[in-house]
Amino acid sequence: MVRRIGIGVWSVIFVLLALVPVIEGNPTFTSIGVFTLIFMSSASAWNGFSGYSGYISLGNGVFYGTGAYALTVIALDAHMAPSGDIFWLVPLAGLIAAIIAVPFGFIALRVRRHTFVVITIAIFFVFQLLAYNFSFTGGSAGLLPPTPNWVGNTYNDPFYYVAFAVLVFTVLLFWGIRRSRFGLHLLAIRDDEDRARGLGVKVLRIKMLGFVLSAFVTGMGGAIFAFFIGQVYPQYAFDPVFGITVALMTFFGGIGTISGPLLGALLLEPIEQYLTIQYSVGSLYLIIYGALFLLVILFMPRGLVPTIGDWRRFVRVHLAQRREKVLPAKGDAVVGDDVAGDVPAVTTGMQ
Amino acid sequence: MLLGIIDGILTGGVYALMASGLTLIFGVMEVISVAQGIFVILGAYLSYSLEAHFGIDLFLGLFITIPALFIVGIAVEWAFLRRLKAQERIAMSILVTYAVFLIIEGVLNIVYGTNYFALHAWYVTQSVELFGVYLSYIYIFGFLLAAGLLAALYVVLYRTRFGASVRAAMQDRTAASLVGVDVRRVSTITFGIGTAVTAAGGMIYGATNSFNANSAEDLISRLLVIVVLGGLGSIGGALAAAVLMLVIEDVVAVVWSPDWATVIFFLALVAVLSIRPVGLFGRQAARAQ
Amino acid sequence: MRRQRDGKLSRRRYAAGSIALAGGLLLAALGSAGVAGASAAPHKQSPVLIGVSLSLSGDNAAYGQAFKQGYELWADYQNAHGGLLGHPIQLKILSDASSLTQLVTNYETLITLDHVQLILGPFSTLFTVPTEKVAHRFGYALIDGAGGGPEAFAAHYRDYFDVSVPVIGQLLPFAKWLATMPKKQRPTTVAYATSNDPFTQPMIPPAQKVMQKAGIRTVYYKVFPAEVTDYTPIADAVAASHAQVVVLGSVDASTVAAFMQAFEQTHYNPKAFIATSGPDSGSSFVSAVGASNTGGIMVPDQWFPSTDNALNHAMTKLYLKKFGGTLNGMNGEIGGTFSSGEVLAAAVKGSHSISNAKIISWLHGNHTIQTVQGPVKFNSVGQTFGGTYIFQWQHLKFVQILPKGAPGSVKTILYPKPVWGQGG
Amino acid sequence: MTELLVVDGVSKAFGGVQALSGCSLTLSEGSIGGLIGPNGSGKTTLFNVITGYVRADSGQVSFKGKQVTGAKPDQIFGLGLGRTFQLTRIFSRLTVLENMLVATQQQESWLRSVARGSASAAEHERAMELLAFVGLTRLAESQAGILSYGQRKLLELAYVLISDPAVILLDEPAGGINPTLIEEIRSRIIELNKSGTTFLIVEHNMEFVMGLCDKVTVMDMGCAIVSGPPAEIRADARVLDAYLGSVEEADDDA
Repeated sequence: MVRRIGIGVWSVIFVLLALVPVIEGNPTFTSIGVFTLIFMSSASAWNGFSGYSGYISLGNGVFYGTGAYALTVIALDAHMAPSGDIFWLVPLAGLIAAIIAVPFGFIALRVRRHTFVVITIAIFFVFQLLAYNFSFTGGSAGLLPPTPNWVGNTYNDPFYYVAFAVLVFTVLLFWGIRRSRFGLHLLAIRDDEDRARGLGVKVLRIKMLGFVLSAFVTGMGGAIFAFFIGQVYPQYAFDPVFGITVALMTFFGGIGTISGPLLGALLLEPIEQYLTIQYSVGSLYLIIYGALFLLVILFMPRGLVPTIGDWRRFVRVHLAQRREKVLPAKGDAVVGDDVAGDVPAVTTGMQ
Repeated sequence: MLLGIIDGILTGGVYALMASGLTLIFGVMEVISVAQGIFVILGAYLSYSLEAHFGIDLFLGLFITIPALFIVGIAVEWAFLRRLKAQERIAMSILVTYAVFLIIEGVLNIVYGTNYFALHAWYVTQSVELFGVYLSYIYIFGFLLAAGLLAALYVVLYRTRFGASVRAAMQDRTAASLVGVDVRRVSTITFGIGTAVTAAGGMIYGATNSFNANSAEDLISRLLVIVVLGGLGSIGGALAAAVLMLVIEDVVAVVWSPDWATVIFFLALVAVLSIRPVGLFGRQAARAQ
Repeated sequence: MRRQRDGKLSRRRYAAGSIALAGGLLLAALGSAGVAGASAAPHKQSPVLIGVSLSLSGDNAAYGQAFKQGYELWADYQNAHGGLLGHPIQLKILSDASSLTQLVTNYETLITLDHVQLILGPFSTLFTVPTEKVAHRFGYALIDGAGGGPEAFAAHYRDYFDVSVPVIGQLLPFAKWLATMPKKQRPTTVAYATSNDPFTQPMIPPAQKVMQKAGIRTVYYKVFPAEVTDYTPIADAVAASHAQVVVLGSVDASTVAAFMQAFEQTHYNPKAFIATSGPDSGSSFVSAVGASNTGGIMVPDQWFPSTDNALNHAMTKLYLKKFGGTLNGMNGEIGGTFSSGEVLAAAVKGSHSISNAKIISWLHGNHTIQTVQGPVKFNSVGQTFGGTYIFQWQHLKFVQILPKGAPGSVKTILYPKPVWGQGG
Repeated sequence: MTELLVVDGVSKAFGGVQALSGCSLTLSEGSIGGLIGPNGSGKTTLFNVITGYVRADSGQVSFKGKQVTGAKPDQIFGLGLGRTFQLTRIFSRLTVLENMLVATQQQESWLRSVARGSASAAEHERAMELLAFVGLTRLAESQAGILSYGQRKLLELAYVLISDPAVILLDEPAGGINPTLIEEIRSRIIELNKSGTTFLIVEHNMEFVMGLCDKVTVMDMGCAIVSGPPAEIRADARVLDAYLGSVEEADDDA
């Protein structure tokens, strides 16, 4: 029931998103739109690995940057004409990012999850430094991908629709994963990795596959970004803030849920751009953005989507209670009465 | 070469001090405070203000800035961190402290502007010759200060009742609370101490580098790396890792190329972690059973 | 201040388009608190809106703020002198917070929502190329004061103009000065340390070539990454080379300060010390290195606060009135930004139009434009080739020293450089 | 009856503490074995060694005649040796039903797990059957985190059962739960044993062990000191000395 409403709401949102360039073709909106769509898929991809498995990665910028450089280097080396054909490189760039994820994951995924957070940051900086130091990346001068000669008012539209297509692919991919046994295993790893291993789950391979799929999608996002901006530099393609941004968006919307990262990115990217435009003078926007986060974390610690779910449930229970005051609301939760009924609290704390 | 090693050890001591706060906080609270970098910068700015407006010596000023940051730390812990649930604690703590980081960065930008600042005093620019190399007083004083504070921290941890509670909480929060340790209070004070040490670190950092609020971003990534290399929760590890990191970087920078120094260090980190995932001095993860 | 002409409409459309429902109320409540805008005096004529995106926070904030001063200064100056064809200038400055995504959105917002008639260039240099592309798509002339890297001209856009000279030759006056010294005085060794930066590194090789020819041996040459934990070992290695000349490829005052401090600590005092960027950032530099250490430090640039021309005198006078402080506290970027404005004003005046197409074609008309940085004339890709000068801090004054005998150059050059702590 | 599980001279030290020193043990097919001993005698460590969670310093473990010394937990589980934990380990944010399905992938390649749903109809049916068996059907769609301690023990038993293990190692199945539920668990064990499952049970509840097990092994100081039928064990002087004398103390700690 709830699920069906969710799908309905999202169908409407996606149809609206698809129509944005038609309804409001202003380049400002479509440009914010392109970034928003890229972040929606990147946040979903982040959630698809980190949210499902509990391994918080702050190094997804590696894949974004790899995708950005892959598209640019290939387009330049193949002397591609500045046209829409370059969009065909987007999946290829994603693939290269996915390949990069294998050695990355091989090192990072064998450590405990606390350490994983930090090692992803460390590996991220290795990549950024390599981009500075290698010659095929153009070093610190960066590279300029071919720029199509399209007119200003509709220039953004092709980028918008490619980013939209990637988003649709991403949503279907991670929606499918959530329903697959693979997704179940990722979630089991999040709750108790050792136990999952003990039950025959191929833990390392499952994590690796999640990581690689996440990298694939993120790499495609980076490729679109590079082509759209028309330039790749080490410090903007391998942007340390990228990793934390997708994580924040996911937490904001609700980690581990399908809708959470989508909603988080859909709200936060435009809000951030809007705040920057409005309050950038004097860094006020930093303060507002930070405060907004604290509010959400304190009052909706699980993110928007689960909190909305909680409210719905709360309202439903209240309505039910008012209708029939006979049953106590708790009835469903506690079944077998049990002397040590409150022990679980302790065990959760231990894990 | 020798110079690289000495420089590395001296600056490493200061980084160790800043990182020890981070690792202590992690050990006790399972919280990763990405605000540590901005606290360092905040400490540096406070030292600057005291020096510039009241003429208070940088080292004397620590008697004001250390308590000030202790209070800031306690406030942050009390207002935000203690409200986090056990589940997703690490991830949520990163978010909360990142938000704190943004807010403080914004405030500092407004108060001090975006120009680079540096702290000045006679010992910042004068130096002494030892073994044929010049060593600046600030590096020596800074190292001594860091060593002194680390020693004090050690005494507190291993020779006091409070320290025993802290260590108990680091071993196992639940078990500690079962044997009567007030884990909440210990956490608050630990976060205060972990933040307070950044006042000293920030003063030295500000005297040896010029800085603005944005410098915090570079700082935090390095501190995190030190803490992981040393082993999360291990103060000795933080010390060893900080010195190792700075020595490797400095030596590679001198004998080969500064451009690759950081890469070499990060590769060393990756190598260490693939062999020893818990870091140099990290405890093996205690299993639930 | 945002409520001009179509401000209301654009805001509503904005809100609709960005689906920022959750933040909407909060934003609206705070909305009136802080808004960017210009300080144009009331005028009967309708104002000309000029849009700029600057990095007012984040990595590039120190320079973004200087750019803002420069543009505001120019707007005031121009408004006091009749505005543009009688219309007052109204600046619309948005911040990109040092983010490329924001930069693109900002210029699109300025052009398509705020309908600014003209635009001016962003900081930093790395932001020029994406801006060029947006400007090109909408046929806007982009006049910029901080480009100069080869990438900026790679696209061969006819609508891009850089008022500053390309970076590549900027150290040459310095190299030539050393090379032509009498043999007795001429230094024999030089150390180069440069940041891995697209606008700094290219300056080094041409200068090195000239010095090598004159028998000045390279005893140290290292490239260091943009983000360094600790400059001390590099600085110490430079000191250990005992080079008589140090060429530092720095990107900001902070880097220069770190090197200077390490030099001072090791009692190493080169005869000449030049840094590509940093010493020209006025008070920011002085506060970072300490006043008594500034003496003798050199930097290549096109403009400095005491540049001797009438336009500059007028500008600096206005600067002191508007922002206070001292002339030596002026950031070196202000000259470039002010010049961009002057070029724009000249083009508007010359083409009798605020139409971008006419402005662009006028700027390609081989006209020479006088600016605070000196005369400017553009080639087909918008490059200009004026003089580059070397400046030096002398007794807390920032003066032009090279090329010798060039207009504005003072006679005295502090060489060898004063001892640390005694060059105030 | 053949020996299904043979532990031969296993030793394990943690730092300076010798948790196991040359411990040996056998378990016959179709039997219910009991493992008792004072706290710290190495029972749980022995379980961890057998199931691959801890690597032994020396000694050997064989299962169904195959060497499994040093094998990983998933491999051992794949061979048909399941276990539960003293403090239960369930997946608290998955639903009860999803918990059941985690262990259902034994026969397929891991890559296939991407392309298929979380359970086939048959697996789903089997999972529901087992939930019914342990009396948790009503909670199938609830988050496992809300279960009580006793219910968690039942759930853990149930999801181990889904892969039809030949042997199940139970770590204190009766610890910390109420008498009714203990009775429930005992009857499930007996029922499963009748249909061919072998058990090895660590338990402090003497009554539970003596009433249920065919053979009881007593451990002390990391060593199996004696094993035999319950009646024999009760009478053994060494056992009284090593264990029964300290029963009260041990119970207090548990």
